[in-house]
Amino acid sequence: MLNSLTLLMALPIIGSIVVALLPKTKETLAKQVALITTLIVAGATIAMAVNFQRDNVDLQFVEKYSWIPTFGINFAVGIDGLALVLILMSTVLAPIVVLAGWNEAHGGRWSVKVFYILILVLETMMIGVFAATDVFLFYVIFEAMLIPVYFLIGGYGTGQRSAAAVKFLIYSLFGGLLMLASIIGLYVMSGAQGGHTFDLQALSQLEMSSTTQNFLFLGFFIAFAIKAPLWPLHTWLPDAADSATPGTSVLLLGVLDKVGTFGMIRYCLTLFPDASKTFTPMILVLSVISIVYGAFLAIGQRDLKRLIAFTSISHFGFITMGIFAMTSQGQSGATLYMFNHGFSTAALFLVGGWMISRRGSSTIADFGGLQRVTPVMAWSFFLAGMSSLALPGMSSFVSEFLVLVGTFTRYPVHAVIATFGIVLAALYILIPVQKALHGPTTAGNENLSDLNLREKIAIAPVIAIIIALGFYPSPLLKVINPASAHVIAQMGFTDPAPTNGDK
Amino acid sequence: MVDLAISVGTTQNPEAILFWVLAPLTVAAALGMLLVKKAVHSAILMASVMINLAIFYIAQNALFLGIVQIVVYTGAVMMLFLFILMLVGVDSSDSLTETITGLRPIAIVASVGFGGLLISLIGRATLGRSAVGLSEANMNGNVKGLASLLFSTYVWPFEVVSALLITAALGAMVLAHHQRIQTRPTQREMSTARFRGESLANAAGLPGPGVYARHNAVDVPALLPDGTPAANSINATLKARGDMLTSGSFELGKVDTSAEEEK
Amino acid sequence: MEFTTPVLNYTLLSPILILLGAALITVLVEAFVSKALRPITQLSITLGGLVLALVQVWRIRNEQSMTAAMGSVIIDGPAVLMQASILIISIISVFLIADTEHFTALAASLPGSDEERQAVQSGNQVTEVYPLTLFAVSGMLLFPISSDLITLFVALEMLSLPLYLMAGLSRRRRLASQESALKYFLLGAFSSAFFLFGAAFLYGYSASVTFAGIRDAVVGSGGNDVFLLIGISFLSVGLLFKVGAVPFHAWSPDVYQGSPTPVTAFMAAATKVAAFGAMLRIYYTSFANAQWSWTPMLTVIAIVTMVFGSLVAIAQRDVKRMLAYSSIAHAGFLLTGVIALNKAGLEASIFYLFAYGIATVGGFAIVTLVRDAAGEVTDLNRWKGLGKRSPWVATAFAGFLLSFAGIPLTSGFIGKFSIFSAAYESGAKSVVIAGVLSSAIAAFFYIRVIVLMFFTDPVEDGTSVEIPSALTSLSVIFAMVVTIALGVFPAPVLNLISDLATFIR
Amino acid sequence: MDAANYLYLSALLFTIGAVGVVVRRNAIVVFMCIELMLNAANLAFVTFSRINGDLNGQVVAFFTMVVAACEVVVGLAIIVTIYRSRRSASVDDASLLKR
Amino acid sequence: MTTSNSLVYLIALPLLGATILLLAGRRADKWGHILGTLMSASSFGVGLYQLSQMLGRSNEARPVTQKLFEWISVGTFNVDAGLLLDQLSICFVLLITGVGTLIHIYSISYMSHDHDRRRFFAYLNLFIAAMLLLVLGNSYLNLYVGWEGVGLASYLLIGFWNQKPAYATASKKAFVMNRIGDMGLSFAIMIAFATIGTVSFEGIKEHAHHTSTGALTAIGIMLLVAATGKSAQFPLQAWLGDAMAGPTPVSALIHAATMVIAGVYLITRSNFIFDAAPTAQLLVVIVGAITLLFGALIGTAKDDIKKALAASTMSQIGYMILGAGLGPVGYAFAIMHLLTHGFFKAGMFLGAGSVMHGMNDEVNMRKYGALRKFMPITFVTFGLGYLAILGVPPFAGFYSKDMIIETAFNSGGTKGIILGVVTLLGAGITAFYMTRVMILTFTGKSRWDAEAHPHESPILMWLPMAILAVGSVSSGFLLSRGDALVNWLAPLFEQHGEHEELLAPIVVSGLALAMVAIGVVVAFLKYSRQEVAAVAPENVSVFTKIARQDLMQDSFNEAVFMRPGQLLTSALVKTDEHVIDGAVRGVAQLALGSGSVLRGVQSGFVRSYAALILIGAALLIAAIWVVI
Repeated sequence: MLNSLTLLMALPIIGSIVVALLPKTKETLAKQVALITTLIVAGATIAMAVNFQRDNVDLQFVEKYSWIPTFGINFAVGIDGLALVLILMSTVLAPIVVLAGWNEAHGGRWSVKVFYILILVLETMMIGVFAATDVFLFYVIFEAMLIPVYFLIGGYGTGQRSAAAVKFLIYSLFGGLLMLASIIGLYVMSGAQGGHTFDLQALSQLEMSSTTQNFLFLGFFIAFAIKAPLWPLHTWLPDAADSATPGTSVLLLGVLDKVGTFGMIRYCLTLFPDASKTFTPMILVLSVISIVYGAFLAIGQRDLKRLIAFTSISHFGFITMGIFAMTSQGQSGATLYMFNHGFSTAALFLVGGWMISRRGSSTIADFGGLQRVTPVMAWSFFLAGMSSLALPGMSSFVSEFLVLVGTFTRYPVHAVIATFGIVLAALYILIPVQKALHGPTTAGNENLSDLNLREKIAIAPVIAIIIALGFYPSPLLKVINPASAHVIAQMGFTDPAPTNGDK
Repeated sequence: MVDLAISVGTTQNPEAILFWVLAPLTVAAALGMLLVKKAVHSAILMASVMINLAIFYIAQNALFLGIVQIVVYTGAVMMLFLFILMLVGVDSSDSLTETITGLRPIAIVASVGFGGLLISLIGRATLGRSAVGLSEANMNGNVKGLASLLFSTYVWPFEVVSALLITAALGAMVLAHHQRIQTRPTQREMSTARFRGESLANAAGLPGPGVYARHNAVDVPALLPDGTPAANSINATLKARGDMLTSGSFELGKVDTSAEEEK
Repeated sequence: MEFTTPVLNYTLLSPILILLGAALITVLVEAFVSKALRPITQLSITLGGLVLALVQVWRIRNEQSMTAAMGSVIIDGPAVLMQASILIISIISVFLIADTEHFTALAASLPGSDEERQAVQSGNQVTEVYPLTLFAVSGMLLFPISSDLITLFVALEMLSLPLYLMAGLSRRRRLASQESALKYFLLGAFSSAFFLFGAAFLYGYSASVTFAGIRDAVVGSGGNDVFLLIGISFLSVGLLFKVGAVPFHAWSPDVYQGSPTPVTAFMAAATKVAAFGAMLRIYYTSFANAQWSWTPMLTVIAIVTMVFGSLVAIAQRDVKRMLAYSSIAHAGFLLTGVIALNKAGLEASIFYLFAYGIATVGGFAIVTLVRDAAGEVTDLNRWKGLGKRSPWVATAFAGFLLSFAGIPLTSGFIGKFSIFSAAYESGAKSVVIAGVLSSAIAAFFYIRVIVLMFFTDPVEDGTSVEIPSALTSLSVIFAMVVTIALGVFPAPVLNLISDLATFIR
Repeated sequence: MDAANYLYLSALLFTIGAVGVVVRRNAIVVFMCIELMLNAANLAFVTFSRINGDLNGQVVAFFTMVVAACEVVVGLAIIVTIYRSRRSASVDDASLLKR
Repeated sequence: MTTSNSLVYLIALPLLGATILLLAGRRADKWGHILGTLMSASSFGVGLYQLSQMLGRSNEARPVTQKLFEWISVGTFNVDAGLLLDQLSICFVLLITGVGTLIHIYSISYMSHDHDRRRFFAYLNLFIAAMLLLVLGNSYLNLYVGWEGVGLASYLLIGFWNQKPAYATASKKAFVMNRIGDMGLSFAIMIAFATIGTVSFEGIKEHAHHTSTGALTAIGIMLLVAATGKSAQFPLQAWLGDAMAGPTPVSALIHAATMVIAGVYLITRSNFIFDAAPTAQLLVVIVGAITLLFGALIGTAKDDIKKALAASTMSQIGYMILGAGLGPVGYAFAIMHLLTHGFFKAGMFLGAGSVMHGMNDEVNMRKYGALRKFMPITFVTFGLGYLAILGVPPFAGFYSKDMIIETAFNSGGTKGIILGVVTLLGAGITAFYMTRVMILTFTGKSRWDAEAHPHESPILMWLPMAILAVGSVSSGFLLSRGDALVNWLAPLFEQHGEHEELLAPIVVSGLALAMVAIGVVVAFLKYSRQEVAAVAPENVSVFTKIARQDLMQDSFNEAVFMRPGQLLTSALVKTDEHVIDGAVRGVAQLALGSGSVLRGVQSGFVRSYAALILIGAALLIAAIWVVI
């Protein structure tokens, strides 16, 4: 049985080397190799998930190799429930993205081969970034991930792709550099308190003055808030999503941005519990603003891709709010939300991408009456939309509701305002649904073809997962709960007891 | 200030007089360097500053340096400067109006600030030890003292300086030496070139100094005292070949002087 | 005063002596070997000398902690590391210098004259660059190991003079090249006057010209510190000029742009190592106890330097100028290593210098490859679409740029990380913050170039990429390998540095 | 007689030299001003040598002269070269490279 | 409490039907409608079986539960996917599946010409499943799933013909307004969890008595908000009229008989909360009272037969809500009216559908007239429903509505009088507009368009109408005989003390009948004696105009919510582009700009470089000067 995270990380790299060795003309073969590799990785991850001990809050599958001993840096990996769920999401999404975007690489700046090399390299980093337990290793991957994405957007995107890629990169680098400053601070402090180390566990034991803690926290948090993205650091996302190919967008919003929220839990909360408490009010306000603001902006978009991007901003607001609500429901809900958002955004982007590539336009107004012309595609989009607006029975409902409930028990006002987001969600989904799928079939849409078998195969598991987890999220929650409870307990919080209205 | 005050025994008063006479002169010469238009005047003023400095060195028990200053600096280096000035054009004069906007006020403020602050700082310095004077160090003579330092303690930099000198020589050569690109033509080749060339105008070379003539060519007849060409002054072969020029254009009064005026 | 017979300890000086010997041989070659044979002879001797010197440096690495040449130089761990770095950088720079396309055929000829044309046609070469390089390298080797002001000054001039000359030897745009030589020379001489004036005051303050003597005076001086501070300030002007720190940086963009690109590579990389080596030594040993006085000064200069360099680089349109400003910014980052004043800072600085130097040579090597009929093309607008036309060259350049930007998995990142953490450790948090922010600004223009190369369509204007000569390829590949290797597995080098990097005082 | 006076003089000459570099346009004059600065430094060395009572300062001054001589050679060679190319020895004319 | 394993089939069968029909696609076109109907019918069968089981048990043992699986469990938030079938829910189950099955049958014929009939049946099955989940869920969160599920089904069905933009808009409007209500339900659940620590009916009921009134009031009000959304009550009523865009069977099933009464179910189900929260209860009553008048008034002005019926539905549900708001004494009557209303209103909607079927889908009553002769069965079944809604004895409405009016009068004090008057007034207006519908549709002269060829509907359509008509006639009598329903439901509600009777039942009935008579007469005078214009006259009173526009509800929403919302949206879009992204770009521009400015330092003149060095040195000296 394959139970090594390092091996898991190595698999896509091996795949990418194979792809690299193929001749340029064998495009289909490159695609097939990429698909098979990602499928193997997904299978291996599922196998690991099966072997994961759910009730054990310690890190599992721990591996540690000395990397740069001078600085006390190790190649250290290990996962808890939180990381497992996110790795699972990433590796399951990867083959779907490859299959769904079978022809995405054509029309790019470079050959098809390069596209798949980038995707596979990115997959390795996606696993690594969630698995890293060494802060330095995390940072390295966190930053290095930008490069393949940058080339994926800039090389294979559409429209203002290079500008969007640059914006994305600069934004992220800026955040990353602030985080670097904080990491340096941690490193130096660890040196003063018993030897340089980047071990997450050891760093979380550091004694820090509250001022120091606040500053270091901000370094991390801003980086993650850019990544997540939290209002008002979000403006790179719509541009990036607008320009990227659908598959890239899925990986970008579905996986990469999760690094931000994942980082908030894994790094901000663990390393700086006191500072996290200090900044919680501010962060919650920003989250609520993100939720409402993202929703309003989504409503106001004319472009399908931008719309989806703004819905994600709203959703990330929920996730952040859940994380900082400091209740087990909020925490578990947020983690589950990360997973679910991955799939619902994937569904939206992939189907949206197919619609756009068929129609040749991403302006919502250019579509019309697709339900009559391409029923399967329309249904897929509709279901994806329903998932996005957190319809009960869809997976995102469970997570969104958990976040709201969890937040409400401690911060009722925030939760109440955030709940208004669900009305706005109905609007931002139903408006494009109406414009694109309903109404008479408008000119230019009459001859669109419906999803082909490949596309159906790609989208089916996504929708299946969305619905299945909507009704039966327990398997995931059982993995997430111990990890969330652990975080909450580490922070010194307990869930608020029922007040009985203080009677 | 107090700490810096040193007594150098009997020479105190003469040195003071020397200083107060020469220092203003030095400063004036230095300022003059800045203010005179002609570069060559600057150079002269520079030389005078250097000589003054040499005197100060000697006054401060640095006899060897004083001599070297005059021999090497004033003698060699300044001569090099003058030499280059000659090369570049001894007449060349600088306009002292400033052309770079804003530079002059900046320069004045910066330099006044710089100099003023520096001098006032020196004034505020204390050394924490009394000045020693060189009488002990120069016990065996200034030159000997220097030599023993130079050839023992500082022998390594002294050796290395030789590399510097080679560099300088090499550099001057790289930039100034016109290497011969083609092999030097032999006498035979030069001669062939003279006569087989397109024109024979220069075949005989230019007329010697003091000769009133613009051509000294074998194909131009000589002029008789009355100004008429002497036909038999031309080689008969040339005449036969038809290479002879008519001498009419060389007669007096018809000389084209435009080339002369151009100079 | 009794005359003591000097003991020079030639083993420790051998790297420099080998180079000086090689230099003398090359000078003789100039005189006695036929023109046709000169280039290859000179190249062999130069490379041979450099490699031999490198071997010698390696051999004396464990004979460290010794002074040599009557105390004029100190050979300790950092000295060995700096010398090795300089030699490695020099070797790959010489690979570039070997490409005759960059140097004027006849320096004495007037630009555009018949003489020049003839010289070009006859295949004449200024092979004098080899001895000049060797002299410069020996000066650079001497600079960071000097332990008294005299040797330091001599070394400073020894490394500068050949560079002044080499700056003016460009084959194309000779007027600009000569101008850069003039500027470099005038400003260099100007700054060395400051250096010397500072040295005078240090001598006045400490009654000694040795670093040890100055250090003793700093530790236990009776008077006030006026002379010390004047000395430190003016000496710093000279040193900061060499490293290109604001406001003493102004020469570097012009000189980098005007010089023949191999020379630019050589001086950008090697001079920085040498100058910072000397700076580190003098600040870490002599001035360490007067830290209070110079830390604020250097902090301000470091911050201004990084921010200025990064900001102005954004506005550049010429790749060499951009790299020049980037090197100014890097000087700022490197200054944080001086400010750190701890062992970590020293180690980090050495690592950074080496990593940066190698990447710089690599970067300029790429610049030499992008040409049109009139020579190198340095206008960034004409680099558009390079990634399309020559993906490997563009990728390599992107790699060097990413290293400059400090992206993880490149040597630049490890360097930045280690140098900032050292500075943070010493409490210089403001520098770290400024460093991080200006890194973000800097990232902007590195990325812009990458965008230009990869995401912009090529303009058909005859710009092409020269098929690199074997030597140029070698230096690019070497630089790339080192840049990546130091980014991914820096441990061996870091360990070596950590073992060796302690100044003896 | 106060040795400090020499230092004042030295500082003054150094400043004048520095100003000369900034205000004069003829490259040779500029270079002479730099020489003036070096001489000022030498004066300081000699003075300090006297104050400190050892000859090291004088040795430095001696080295300075040698080095300055080398520098003059190189410098003047460069100036001559540029003069030949441009027929001008003004440093302001050499401003192709900027911004 | 009894457990059972078979409850899930109630939901699973129609859900299975929906899934099969949706996934099978066109392949199922041939038999899809049959499968759908069968699934609904078998669910009805399961319901009947459950009823028979329930009847066989004692009061206490009648509620049946089934835990399916652990749904969400985080910390103390534990929600099982669990079902609860008790005396209350069985009423709904039978109504939903029963009426639902009839409407399936009706639709087989009604939709026979529609290309997408299979899809229609899939939606219907989906709706049945969701609605059953709504009434069977054993916790508010389970209910919420059904609650939104019916919203989705309603959205799909209203927009079944969404190729018409107006219909698509109507469906969207319904969904969004429902979501506003759903938000209330979310709040209620959150408050319940925060204060009581559980969201199951059982748990909350257990803890309700030691929970503060404030908390319960808050929960109650939020539940009311939810109810107003789903049941089209004031102020979230505006969607119902537009929802008539859906095929008529949909209107009958969802927007008359079942979904819209979910609000009544919710309030009744939450009796333990409302009983302990008088303020919330009062609000319920007020909402009900306002809506019943509101709906009735709108009904008087509508010329679209379905919209008139929809307004009537709104009004009737107002009665139910009002009844439910009256506390324990009113719950049973509310449920009774709900059931009877389910019969007669569904019947009338189907009748309307039948009329439209015969009239080329014409909905304007002004273009009907004299249809009695052409559609006798429809006329009879519709007429019976008409009599039932009017509350003419002994038809169903008489029993249920009069009980509510009576209870209203008897609720005590001024409140009682006001409510009584309102309900009476409502009854009168109801009589007026229903009579108007009857007259315009079935009597008088024909005002058809030329191409209309009215004919009676096929048996598959009229049979369900007939069955419902039977229900309209008899259900009231059956349910109230010996207080059958009241006693059946009694174990679920807190028992209440006797109220003083303000008016005797017979007086109330008399008053009600009088009001009805007045309404009928007025309508008769107005529409039967005069010629009815085929085109709605424009020179009508302001009041009529307002009523035609649904009492300005859309204008109000537009002015207060939509316009400002749109303005806010576009303002935010601009803000994002110019202010937030502008700031980001500004920073980039600043860097670029300062770079260009600082470039100026590099003037190219060596002297200025030297000056720079000199300045730098001067600054250093100055710094020393300051330090020393």
